[in-house]
Amino acid sequence: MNAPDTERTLFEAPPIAEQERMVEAILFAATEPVTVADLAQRMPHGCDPAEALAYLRRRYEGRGVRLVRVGEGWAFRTAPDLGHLMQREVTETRKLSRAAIETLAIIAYHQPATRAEIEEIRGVAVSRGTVDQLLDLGWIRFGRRRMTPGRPVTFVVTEAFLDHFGLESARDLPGLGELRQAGLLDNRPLPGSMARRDEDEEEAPGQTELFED
Amino acid sequence: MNAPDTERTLFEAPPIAEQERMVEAILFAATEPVTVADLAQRMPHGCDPAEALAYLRRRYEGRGVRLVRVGEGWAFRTAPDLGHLMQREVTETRKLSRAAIETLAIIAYHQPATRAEIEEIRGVAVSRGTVDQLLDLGWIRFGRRRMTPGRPVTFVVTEAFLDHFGLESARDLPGLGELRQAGLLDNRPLPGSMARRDEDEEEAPGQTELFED
Amino acid sequence: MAGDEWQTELAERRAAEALIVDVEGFEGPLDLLLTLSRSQKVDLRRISVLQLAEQYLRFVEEAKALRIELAADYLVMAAWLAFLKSRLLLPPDPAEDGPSAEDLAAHLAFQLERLSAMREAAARLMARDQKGRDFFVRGAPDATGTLRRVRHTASLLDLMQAYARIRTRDEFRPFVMDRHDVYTMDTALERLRGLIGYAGEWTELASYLPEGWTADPVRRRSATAATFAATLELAKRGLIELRQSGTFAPISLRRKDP
Repeated sequence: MNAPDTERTLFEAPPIAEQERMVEAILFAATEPVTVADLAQRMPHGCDPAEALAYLRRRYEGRGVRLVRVGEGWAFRTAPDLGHLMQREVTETRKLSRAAIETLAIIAYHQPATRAEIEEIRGVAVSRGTVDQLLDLGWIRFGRRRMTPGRPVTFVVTEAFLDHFGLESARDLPGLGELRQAGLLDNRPLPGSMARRDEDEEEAPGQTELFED
Repeated sequence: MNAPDTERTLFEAPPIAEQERMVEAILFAATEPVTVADLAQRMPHGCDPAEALAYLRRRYEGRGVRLVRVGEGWAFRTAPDLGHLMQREVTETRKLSRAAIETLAIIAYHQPATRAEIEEIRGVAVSRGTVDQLLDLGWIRFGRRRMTPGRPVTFVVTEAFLDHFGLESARDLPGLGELRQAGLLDNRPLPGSMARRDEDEEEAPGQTELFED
Repeated sequence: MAGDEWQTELAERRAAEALIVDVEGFEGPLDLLLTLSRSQKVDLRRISVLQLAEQYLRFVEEAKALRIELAADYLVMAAWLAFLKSRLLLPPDPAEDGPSAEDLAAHLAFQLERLSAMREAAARLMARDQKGRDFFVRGAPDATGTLRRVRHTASLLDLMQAYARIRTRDEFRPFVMDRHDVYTMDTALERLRGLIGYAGEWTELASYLPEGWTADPVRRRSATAATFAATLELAKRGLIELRQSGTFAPISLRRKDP
């Protein structure tokens, strides 16, 4: 109940080993990822949570639990290769429809993505329940509106999505680089006049005039 | 996903370091303390959980979390000297009442909105408690007075509101068409005109009587 | 040779029939095209769009022969592919502007490749280690020494659903009806201002309710709320005084002499 090193040092930060222990305790106790800013707020003045995190991460390399980065936050998670031991803890998740999985992937890889873009890629209308289900899971949220005619809303993936799929950031999506390089993440309109007015991209400001009256 | 060491060894137990990892992961993910017998059952044949536990316990000595015995079982616990870091304000989040969320939605979509306008749209009187709560939360604030008879005050949403709901501006709120597309519109027509007696402001139970016949 | 061709065609027809039986399983014409394109057994980048268009049109013909009704978007795609096919077969007309048949074909190939790529990406995503299935969070987070504080919250979804609920209601109800049964505070204020001049004695709030607003409980409630709010406003301005002898007791008011 006494905190010899931490309470005494009003002007001096505790040694880094002690800071590491603190970060360890805080992250162990939390189920949700904790940001560096959050850690700093909870630790004594003058601490350097980022450095402590780096030490801690190294310490847990190869262990049964790992320190992982989730978006802006950090969290302990069990090592995936030991998942088979955890049958008892498995939470049954609602099975996603094929449409929902594809819609999720399109949003993740193309984000921010408008509904029209999702439909363009899949070649079918996005059903009412699909987006609802993904919003409900907390895996997608509304992003900024497109600054194009009609100002359509966009969808982006959330930190909960990253956490669920063990991704540090959306940049770490599998195969993202290859897809981008192959031009498969481009929003190429159908040649000719079929391009929809609400769909020009900000990245192609030249195009906009083309569709203006 | 694959467990090279554990699956291969049908007759030979995995090395003790591997067993230690397993115990670590199981104890981390468990909701209750786990007994040695329980561990043995969950680990591959031939494992020695008691020995693995002993190693693990030593490993966590002096760390931010410790491996402790709880009754018959074992569990991770925060090191007692770091308990002060756990003095965390756990904010219990409660959903806003239906009256409050509807009032907030109307202000967000129609701002600046007067109380009379909110009542007109909701079809029921807005209790003082509801507005106070929203003001308290810092999600709405007083806007300019209307230049109409009575000079009624108006309400607008705040920066904190935008922050909480992850919006750049109130203009980013999805429109009615988009809500419908996303499947968020409950298209059930309401039978009768004002059959909404179930909807008075729950927050002000005292008031209800006043308006009851 | 002719026999071979016939054999191939027969096989294709059989395949097409199998597809038709399964037409419910396709998520739109692009999905069907992607499936058809697999029969060409080439990289999607080297796909023959002409051949694919023919395969698709044959599929639609088969469906017609079998009297299977195809959704409109399948027919729209068929019309477009028929147009594309004719453009691909005819020599380009120099007088015609707009995109060339090759551009259109290339775009279709791009769409198929992109769809296929997103399918694979989706499969890779779902094959990742997932929380709650392959890796786990701390099962028993420490709750020692926590200060509980209640915070009210709502998600954007709640907000939008609430708004959607209100707005949908309006769609099914004439808007004037609302006005009819809602007594606004502004109206109450106007009315009270005219009346308080006479209120030298303590008078019950209920007696200030306007005519025609006391019988119907809904209207009565609205009028009471508005009138009450208006009295608060007037009290704040120092024009009247309010009195209530106890919780839930009737509220009385009188003019406050300056």
